[in-house]
Amino acid sequence: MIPLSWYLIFAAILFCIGLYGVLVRKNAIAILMGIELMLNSVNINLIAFWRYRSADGIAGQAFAIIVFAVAAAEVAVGLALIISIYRRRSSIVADDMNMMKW
Amino acid sequence: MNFLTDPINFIANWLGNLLLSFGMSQTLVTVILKFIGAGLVGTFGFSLVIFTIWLERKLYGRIQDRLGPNRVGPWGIFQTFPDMIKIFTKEYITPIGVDKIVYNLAPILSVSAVLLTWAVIPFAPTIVGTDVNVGVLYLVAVGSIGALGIILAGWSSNNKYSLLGAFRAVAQVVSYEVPMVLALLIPVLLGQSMGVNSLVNAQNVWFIILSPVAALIFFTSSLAETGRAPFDLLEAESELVAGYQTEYSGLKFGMFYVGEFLHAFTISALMAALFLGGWRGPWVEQVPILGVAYFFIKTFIVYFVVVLIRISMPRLRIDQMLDFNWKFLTPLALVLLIVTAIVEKAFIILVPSLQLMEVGVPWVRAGVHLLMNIIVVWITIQLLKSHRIKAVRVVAKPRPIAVAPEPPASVIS
Amino acid sequence: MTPEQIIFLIVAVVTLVAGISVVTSRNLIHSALWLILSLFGIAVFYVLLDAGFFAVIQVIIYIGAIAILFIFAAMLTRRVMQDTGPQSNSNWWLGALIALLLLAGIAVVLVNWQGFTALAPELINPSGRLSQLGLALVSPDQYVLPFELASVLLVAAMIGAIFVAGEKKQ
Amino acid sequence: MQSDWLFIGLFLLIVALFPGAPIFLAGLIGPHKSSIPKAQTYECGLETVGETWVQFRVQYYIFALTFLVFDVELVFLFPWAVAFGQLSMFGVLSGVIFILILFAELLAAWRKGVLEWA
Repeated sequence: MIPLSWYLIFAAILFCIGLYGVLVRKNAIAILMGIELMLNSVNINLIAFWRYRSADGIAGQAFAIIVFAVAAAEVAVGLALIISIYRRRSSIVADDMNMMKW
Repeated sequence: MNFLTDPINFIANWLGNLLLSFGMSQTLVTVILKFIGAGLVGTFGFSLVIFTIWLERKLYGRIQDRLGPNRVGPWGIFQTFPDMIKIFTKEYITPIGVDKIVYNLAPILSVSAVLLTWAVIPFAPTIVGTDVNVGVLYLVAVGSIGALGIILAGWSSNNKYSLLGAFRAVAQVVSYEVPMVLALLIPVLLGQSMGVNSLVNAQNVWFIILSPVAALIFFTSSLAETGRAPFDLLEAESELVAGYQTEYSGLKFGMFYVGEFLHAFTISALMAALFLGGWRGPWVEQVPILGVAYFFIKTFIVYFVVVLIRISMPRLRIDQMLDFNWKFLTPLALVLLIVTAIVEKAFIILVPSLQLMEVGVPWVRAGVHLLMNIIVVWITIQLLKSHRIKAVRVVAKPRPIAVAPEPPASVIS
Repeated sequence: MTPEQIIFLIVAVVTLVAGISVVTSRNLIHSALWLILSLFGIAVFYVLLDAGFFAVIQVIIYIGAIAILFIFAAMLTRRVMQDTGPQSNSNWWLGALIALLLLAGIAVVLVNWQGFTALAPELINPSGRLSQLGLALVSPDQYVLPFELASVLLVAAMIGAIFVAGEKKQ
Repeated sequence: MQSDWLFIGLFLLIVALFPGAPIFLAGLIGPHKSSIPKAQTYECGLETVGETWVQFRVQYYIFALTFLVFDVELVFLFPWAVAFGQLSMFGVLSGVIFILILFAELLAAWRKGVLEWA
């Protein structure tokens, strides 16, 4: 049997890897990939807590489904924004996206 | 359980008991049995290709008034073996600039994605790889892995034609997945289960009778997923050389070929299992092994239709293909899903008050569903007719084809 | 070590290595491929957690749709196959430090929690799970509102994304 | 339940081996006579010009996007369909409303001209 702690630690490490990607990568698409990793680690936590804490309920699964929907919406809009910015500025380096500074 | 009626489970039981008597643990025995079962299903699926390639070439030949393969063995039935040996000894040509790992991974992925489907196909009531309770969604998931194989092949080849072909292929495969999933929802709704074997069990009346439109939508869209004629514009020779497989040679190319043929057979098997009642037929309860025969008869009938369509249809253009999907199949499938849901619910409410005989209930249900399907089809045809007249008018507008250029004004004056 | 634990450890290592490759790989397409491997590992975890439905929708949504969207976007925004130059900020060590500190913080909080090493209870009626989820998603006193709102959200996202990404017609 | 997935896991290994092993073996058996002209990118005899990674139409992305949204919503309908026999009238209707939203989405995309290829 696998204790709950294994899943939680795994999800924490994955979340931190994703966070590192978000903070460090220059490319905007790579930043979105980091966000995907973070969302997935959250989902693992949701399902793991459902399984270990309230296996007769359904709340954890319903939450996870909503996270799936939000992740899909986020990716769709995020990538569309990146493509649109690329078309105007020919760059997807996040540091260059400073139009709002002035 | 007896050897003659159900040999596979008989052998499995015997082997399991034998291994247990050797002192192995129950878990290990389960793993070994599952492993053997998986190996058998895989081998079976993979070796089916050898036969279907011959069959398809023969049919292709006969319909084009040729003989087809006829040298090796009776009716050329062993023709595939020399072909296999030949392609096995070919050289791999790896072009400059390919992404090595991805390039080699792609053909493996595209074959395994198709083979994976066979894990949930029920051959007989008791002979099934695994009846996992999300079987139908598993089929969809496996299909999306196939799309991944195509895009990897196109990207890693470092060739413009490959990449363009892969882009087209993914746009096609991905678009047609929408009506396919919608059509799959209808058997799930009618059978109220997602396991493929449970769905076959639920088909007292075949689902093709309950919902012929869903069956047709599923058939068309899964045909498009295989990427064969008339939907073969991902490898349109006249435009894209060979599409995503341009830079592949030797057995790596052969694997794409195997994947395509196997895919065509696999969708026939799925069609038989989900809509044509799978292993259902007379006396199956007493002799489960008969189910295998029924299943394969149905599968081969569907496969024959698949091959006929491939032989007789011209290729679609990409805009036609996408229009057909998004403006015809998807709305139709959505409407059909709503209609089916409402009819089914109404039937569930009304059944107790109808006071039918126990035997009659499934047939009345089928009749009501069939009637609604026919109404949907009729409305669709009416809509299409009015649309077609508009389209004809647009096309028929007189257009100047070759008008002589007017002389410049200066010349006249 | 039970077989389950061995499977868990192997998959965890593969997933984490893939995750690290996602955030460090130079080539954006390679990043996307590592992301696919990592997401597949997570699908295996869902199976280990008795949530087969989530395992398949993980493959369908993430690998079949989102990863392909990533690959398309990467191809639409790049003209060369290889990226030159560093792919990370100059102060990447700061990011790494923040991530490590966060990990340490989470670990401290988790270790002090008493439910940390709980084992999974027996699952009652595992096959009825799916219809229970279906009932919960559309029953008025449970999740019908989030369910419909998720649909509306996706519609809004799609129309917005199309508006943003689409080429303006002259 | 878990043993079903065990089968699929084992099947995954076998299924990767089936095409993988012959490809590997054929690589050992086949000849290795590579030369630079042979390994050129194939473009019907012409030499390649420029980068492989040409600019693509954004339309491909938009189709993939439409697919993603539809796919996510359709997947949510599967639990609803499995539970169909036990649903109340309200449950059935909220599922139907969900499908109608999907339909409206398709019409919106159609009206916006997203579904045109040209």
